[in-house]
Amino acid sequence: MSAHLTPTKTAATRPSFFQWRTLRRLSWPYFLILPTMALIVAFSLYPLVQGFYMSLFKRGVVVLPQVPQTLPQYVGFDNFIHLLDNADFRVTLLKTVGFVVVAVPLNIILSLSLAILLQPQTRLFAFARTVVFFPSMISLLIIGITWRWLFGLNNGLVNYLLSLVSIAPVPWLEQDTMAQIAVVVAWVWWQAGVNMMIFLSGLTAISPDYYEAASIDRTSKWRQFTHITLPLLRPTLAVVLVLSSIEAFKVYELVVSLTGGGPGKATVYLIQTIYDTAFQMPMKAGVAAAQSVVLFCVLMVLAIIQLRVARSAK
Amino acid sequence: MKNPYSPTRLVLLALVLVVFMLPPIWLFLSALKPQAEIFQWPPTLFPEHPTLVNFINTMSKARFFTFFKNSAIVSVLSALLSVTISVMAGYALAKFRFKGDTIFFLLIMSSLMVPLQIILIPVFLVLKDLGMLDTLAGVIIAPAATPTGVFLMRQYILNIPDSLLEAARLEKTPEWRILWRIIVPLSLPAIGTLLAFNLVWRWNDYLWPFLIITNQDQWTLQLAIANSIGRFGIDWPKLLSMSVLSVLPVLVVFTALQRLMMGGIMAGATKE
Amino acid sequence: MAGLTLQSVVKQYGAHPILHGIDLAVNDGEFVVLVGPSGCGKSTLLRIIAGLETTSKGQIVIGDEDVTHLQPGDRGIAMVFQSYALYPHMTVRKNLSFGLENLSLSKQEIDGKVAEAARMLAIEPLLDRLPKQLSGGQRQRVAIGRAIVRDPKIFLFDEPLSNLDAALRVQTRGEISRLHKRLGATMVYVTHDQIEAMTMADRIAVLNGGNLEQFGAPLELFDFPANKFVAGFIGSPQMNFYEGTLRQVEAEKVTVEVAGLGLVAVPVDGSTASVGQSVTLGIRPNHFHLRAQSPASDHKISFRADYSESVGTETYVYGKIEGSDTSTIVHLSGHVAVDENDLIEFGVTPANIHIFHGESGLSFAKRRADGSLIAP
Amino acid sequence: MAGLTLQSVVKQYGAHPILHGIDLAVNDGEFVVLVGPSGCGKSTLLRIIAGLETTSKGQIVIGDEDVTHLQPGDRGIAMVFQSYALYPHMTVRKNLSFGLENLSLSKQEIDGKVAEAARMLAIEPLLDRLPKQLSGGQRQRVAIGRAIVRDPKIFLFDEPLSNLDAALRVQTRGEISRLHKRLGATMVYVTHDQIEAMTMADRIAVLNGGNLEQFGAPLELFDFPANKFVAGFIGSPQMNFYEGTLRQVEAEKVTVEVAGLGLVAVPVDGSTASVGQSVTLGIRPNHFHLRAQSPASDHKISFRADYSESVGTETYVYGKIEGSDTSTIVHLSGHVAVDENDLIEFGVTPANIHIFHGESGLSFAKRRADGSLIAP
Amino acid sequence: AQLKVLWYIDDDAQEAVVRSLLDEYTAAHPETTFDLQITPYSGMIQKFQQFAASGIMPDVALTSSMEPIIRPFLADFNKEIGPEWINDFVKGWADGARLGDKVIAAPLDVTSTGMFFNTDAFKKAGVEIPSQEKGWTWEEMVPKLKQVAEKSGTRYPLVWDVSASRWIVHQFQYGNHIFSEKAPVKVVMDDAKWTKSLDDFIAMSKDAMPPGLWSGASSDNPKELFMGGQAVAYMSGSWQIPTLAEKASFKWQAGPTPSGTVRSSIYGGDYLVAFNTSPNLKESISFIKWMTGPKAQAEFAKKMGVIPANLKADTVDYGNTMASDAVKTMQGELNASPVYAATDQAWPQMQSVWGPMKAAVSQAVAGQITSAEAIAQIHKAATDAVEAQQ
Ligand SMILES: Nc1ncnc2c1ncn2[C@@H]1O[C@H](COP(=O)(O)OP(=O)(O)OP(=O)(O)O)[C@@H](O)[C@H]1O
Ligand SMILES: Nc1ncnc2c1ncn2[C@@H]1O[C@H](COP(=O)(O)OP(=O)(O)OP(=O)(O)O)[C@@H](O)[C@H]1O
Ligand SMILES: [Mg+2]
Ligand SMILES: [Mg+2]
Repeated sequence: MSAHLTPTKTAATRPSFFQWRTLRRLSWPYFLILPTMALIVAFSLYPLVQGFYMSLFKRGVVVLPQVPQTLPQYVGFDNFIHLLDNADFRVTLLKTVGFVVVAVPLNIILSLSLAILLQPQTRLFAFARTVVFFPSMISLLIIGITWRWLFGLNNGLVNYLLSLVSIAPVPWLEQDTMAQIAVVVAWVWWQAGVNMMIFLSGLTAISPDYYEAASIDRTSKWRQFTHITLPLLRPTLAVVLVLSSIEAFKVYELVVSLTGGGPGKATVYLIQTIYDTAFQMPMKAGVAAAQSVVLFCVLMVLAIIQLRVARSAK
Repeated sequence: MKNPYSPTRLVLLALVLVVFMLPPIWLFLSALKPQAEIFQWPPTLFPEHPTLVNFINTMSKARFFTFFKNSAIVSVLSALLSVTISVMAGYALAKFRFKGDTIFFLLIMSSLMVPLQIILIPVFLVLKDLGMLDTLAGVIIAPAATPTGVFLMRQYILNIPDSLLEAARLEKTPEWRILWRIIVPLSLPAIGTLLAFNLVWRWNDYLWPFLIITNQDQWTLQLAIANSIGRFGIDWPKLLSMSVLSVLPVLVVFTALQRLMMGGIMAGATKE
Repeated sequence: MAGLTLQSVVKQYGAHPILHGIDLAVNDGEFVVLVGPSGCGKSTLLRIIAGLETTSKGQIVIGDEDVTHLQPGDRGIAMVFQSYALYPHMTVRKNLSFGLENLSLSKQEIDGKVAEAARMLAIEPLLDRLPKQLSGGQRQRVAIGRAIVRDPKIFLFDEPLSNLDAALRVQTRGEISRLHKRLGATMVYVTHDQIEAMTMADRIAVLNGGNLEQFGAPLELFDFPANKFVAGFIGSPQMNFYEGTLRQVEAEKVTVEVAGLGLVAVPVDGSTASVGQSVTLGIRPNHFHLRAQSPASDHKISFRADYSESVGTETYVYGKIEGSDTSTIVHLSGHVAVDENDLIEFGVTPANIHIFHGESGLSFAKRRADGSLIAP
Repeated sequence: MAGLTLQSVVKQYGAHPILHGIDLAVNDGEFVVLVGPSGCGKSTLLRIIAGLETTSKGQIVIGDEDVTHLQPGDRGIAMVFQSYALYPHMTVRKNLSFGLENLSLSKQEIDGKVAEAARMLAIEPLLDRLPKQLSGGQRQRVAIGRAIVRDPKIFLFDEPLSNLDAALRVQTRGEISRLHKRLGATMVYVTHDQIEAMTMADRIAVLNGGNLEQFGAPLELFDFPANKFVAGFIGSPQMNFYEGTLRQVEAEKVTVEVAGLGLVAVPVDGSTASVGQSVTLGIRPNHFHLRAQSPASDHKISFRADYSESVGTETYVYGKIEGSDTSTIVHLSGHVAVDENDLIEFGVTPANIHIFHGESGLSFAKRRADGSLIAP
Repeated sequence: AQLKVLWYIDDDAQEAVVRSLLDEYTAAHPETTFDLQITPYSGMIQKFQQFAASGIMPDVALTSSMEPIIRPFLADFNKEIGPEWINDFVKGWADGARLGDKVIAAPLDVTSTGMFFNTDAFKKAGVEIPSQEKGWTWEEMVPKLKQVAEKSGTRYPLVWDVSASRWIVHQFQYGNHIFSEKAPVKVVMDDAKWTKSLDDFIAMSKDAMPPGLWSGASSDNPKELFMGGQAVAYMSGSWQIPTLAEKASFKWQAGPTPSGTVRSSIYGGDYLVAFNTSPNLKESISFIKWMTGPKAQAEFAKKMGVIPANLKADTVDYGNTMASDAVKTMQGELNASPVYAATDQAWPQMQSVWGPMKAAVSQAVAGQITSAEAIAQIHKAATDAVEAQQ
């Protein structure tokens, strides 16, 4: 089998523009990713880095060379240290975490239940899926205003309907906890459709064989759900968990139009605090930047946890 | 064998329909009321004196159509741009191994975690340096790169078999032709869905247009809606009718693209 | 253990009938294989037995009990799915015990049953692995194990080997057969693999378009197919068919005229036939013998070879009988060198020739070796 | 058309070597089949030839041209993928013409080439269908058509039939063979199907763990395997192996002692062997003959049957040789009734027995029918 | 040249008024045209900050507060028009336009904060509203309002715009104010007195206002409640007059606004500003001068239903006696107000106190913090603001 080998013309066979073509081939993926990277760097990462840099200064949003008192003063990590002993910020951070911790699981439970409820492939259920998805298509401003109106203590439709069955008006937006609940309700209502869709695709990806095997084994519906559906849905759950947690941490427009942060400051969450600190207080932009750094770190940690979870689920 | 119409299911279904339909319907019906009735006590669910006057007032302003047109231009072009670059980036991340690919991916995903509200001024300065202020181009281009879009496209394109690309390369197909003739048509379900998503996102977006646009000729609908909340009060008839009018096109687009949604992309989204 | 009886089981999806009234009586401890072309309703039938689908009409009796309206879990059956349907997130041990935990058994009893099944299938070292850490054959055994632990009256298998590669298939086939012997359980097994059906079955049920075509021992189906469908379906390569006309009918013999073959006299029961009637004549590829080795009583055939394939131990020759247009496959044992356009002379023993009614496709009855007549 | 030469091709992924220096010279117009166990590097080798992977070392020469550093599209190669890789969104016609449109051909030329390929493969009526509207076999033909239109110097096939069902496989196998004859093109074909390899190849290359074990004509591999690996790999069911010790060595004959078989004298070249050395003795399942039918010169063997499988035309008997612990498979033609624990007497012709060096696994050389010695 | 004019509006009618005035100016001065840019009011601060950060300013802008951040860009009218000109304007509002020895804004219109009453409801209940001269105190008024509400079947006695500047009037009326009336600016709050008044306010909100109205999250809209005939009295300001005149389906009147220890309203309104970055500064100044001149002022005030800022403006006939009377009453409230009703809000430092003030008050009403804490927060915001400006 050591057959004769044909003599080869190694040198002559390389095309003269070999280098150029190789270069072009190698640069192709970079070319593909360039537009996205350029936009993301320009409108997200570069401003973010600037924001990080701002967090080291005592300064306002705007620096005017012609006005000496607007010039930034370098303060090192003072802004961060201040955050630590700023009770207001701590409270806001805790409240935001609280919002996420309550709203996200609720959202997941609701959207998963909806996905299971609306799974059948008939026209009626398809219509219902569209209805559930519909809120996600409306701008948050309108959603907030509508819910605010529905929840009105004295003029809201909800309380009016309750009054018809002689239930005393509920102070949906006038009492701290109730308002926080109202924000959660509106947020969950708005997000449920999107997550339901993701869950639906996750559910349909689970082979019916498992359920049939389980039903032959006499497994109850509930046990099928806890022992088969949930574990097999884990990758989907991880995605939904992280995406909606990030979304929840960033809650802003909805709150502004629904409660305006009230009653008092009961529903002021992180982004609103950052925004108000930066834009409404003099010389506090550095502090606001420090707050955003904290927010970014929290979200980053979340995302990393997600990667871990998703990887271990593989 | 399983009957989807069991009584419990139907009851739950009815509940779901009420909960999810009531607020939009309330919004819609209120828009049909004359101003005095909007805040009447006790409230009426169905208008006692239904009228289209709110809509007529809103639409009779020539400006409204300008805003509508601007919104349409912005959302369509921006969505197209966004989908285009998402497909490109998603393709690169799904099917090529190159130096820095993971870093690029992480950078793109990390921008998901940067709320625009906290970087407004730096972004504004970038926009200014690029000469995008007060132009629709700015509203179209600036928000076009979406990490979600890149992520969805990447997940979807991952499922396209490598062998198709290899077959094409064996046939000496130029790379751009592979992208245009193979990747794009095969990702159509994902592209359709992403397009629908982007249309909705851009259509409903307030912050970007607000940041970029001052000139009223370039306003989008959302700016106009926000503007009906004035210094001393809300112009309710205008707000309601504009809201309803702004939701309608979204509903139409979505219904049209819904078939694509259900099948394609979501599967891609979760296949980790 | 228990037998299984299906009584005129009908299934339709909407207005579309899938099974047209299947009657089938499986004996206690019997290994029955269901075969049939794709879409004929094999899986549906199995799923009806399991209770995963409801019947539209008819009854299912297991042992003495009418289970037609029982839930799957209450029928005392176990099913091995084509995809195995092992729970991917549970260890092998958990997979085996999961079903048992639904019965009110003590932890000890469960462990005992799992250990026993694992020992029987030699999967003890795998008990703490996840399904994805197993090879195809090992998964197969776990799937069977999951069925065994439940001590079912009846095992159902839906193409359990079709995911395995050829070598593993042969091996696992043997294992299932031995398991059947050891457990003595009633088993119903769906496959579309000829060899599986022939080697494993006590009896084979041939389904076609929702009808039961024949139900009998493997060699009976091979030697005495009830009709043209079964004849064509059982045996690989397929039986060669030739259209012909009945020229002469006697009680024990009929004579058929076929293009290329001339007049062929075949020893079958001619009582249902009439002269002039069109019939189909069938010869299995392995019933062609080289003329040199065939007895003089054989019917003589001249064959024009097209090409051949040789696998060392056997040779397939493709071509046509001279004077006929029908493609013919001949299967010879050993390596035989054949070139394109070679003319080969074969002999076929008349007793090996099958005749079918042209219209109904029913077989003309043959006699068994013991002289009894086989009614189609 | 052109030959293909691989010169000490090495491939490693990272530090992990996959191919250890493959030398292979394929003649112009030859049909070469690559076989080997899963993961041995068949696909990798094919993809290296196609240019879809780079070599770590070594050269690839097509015709007279070193193509090692050329892009896939520039090598003049066509590849048929296991999955066919038909563009699912294009009609068959478009699939065929897509690659041609990259060359600067006129519309007419393209249409002509497509029409010709379609005619050759009899897929003309399918030209306007989408791949999903085709059956498996039709898709296969379109995939081949896509290769043909480009008039490549070399065709590469990566397990092209493994997705088809058995019947279609047989048919398509024949079609590819005939196509090869008609086009006279050089073809390299990867499969793990024995029968495909044996029936289609001019020469077979057996790969194992990244090494080329043997490269030769099918029957040569079958009759004169170079080593124990090839002997075991080629032929189905697998050759039976027995451990033994060399007791006597002559120039043209050696005698081996094997448990259960006693002393076996085998006519092979003993020049490289020494008495007392451990060897492996191999007998193919089909080389056992019922004693009644075997000549007196055969080596006599008593066999205890375990169980048997009969497929109508042939019978496999599983069991052990009396006095030996090694499982043995015997392949008999025709239907033979065997019961558990039956004792069967077989004879094996000494010339059909293979002997391998215990350590290296290399074959003891045999003589061909013409008397020439086969060097392993 | 074309001037870029940044404006905010409350409804479409106002936009039309502005446009017609601009057109009028262009008709008279053909070389000057306008590019009117409307911005949602809630976004004005952010817009100005963007502009300041990037240095691109419009030529002319409407503002109610002259955000500190834009002040460095504002043209000095003293330099452009001369120091006398500003004396033509309502003093309390004109003082707000001064920054040191500069005048950085031109008063456009003045608003006054005060009380509206549903006179139909009073009539129905048979309760008299005292005359403007006589007036009444909070302690006198609230029980009357409740009585009217009860007798006339009106849902609420009192509604009150949820706004810091409407709230602080109540403090003003008890002599409380934040900043010194004269430079240098100092915080002069007497926290104990402030707290006492805040307590009174909270009690009143519980007693007479719709539940939850002032806790800051209420969806209830005081204006809509009053317009819908659901409230007897409405604490708001003169800018409501045109809408009331046009749309109210009942008889109403402005004032008398109740007093505490003193009578007070608060100066409010809008300014026009020009930017020294503008290449068309001269044209911009001429336009502003015209716009705030007697003739345009009268026209603007009439159409917008506001009080002219220019003292020389002709008497405005609002075309409706109820409206004309109301404007007069509201103007009277301003005239009767103490000096700090003008100065407090005129200090630039006040701009960063409004936000914390509203939050603190609504938190106090919501019971999240005590009144004393709320006042301390306001005090701190004021002190911080003073420091930040140094
Ligand atoms: N849920 C269903 N609704 C309508 N028709 C169905 C349904 N399930 C199966 N069928 C139809 O019933 C027929 C029998 O299906 P079945 O799965 O039993 O075939 P099979 O014999 O198992 O085929 P295969 O060998 O391909 O598995 C097919 O024609 C199929 O299309
Ligand atoms: N991209 C890769 N990175 C690392 N190892 C690889 C890669 N691709 C293949 N391998 C390894 O190379 C070896 C040869 O793979 P190859 O696909 O060539 O096997 P094969 O002979 O075609 O097997 P099969 O018959 O299963 O298709 C395998 O062990 C495989 O794990
Ligand atoms: Mg089936
Ligand atoms: Mg391979």
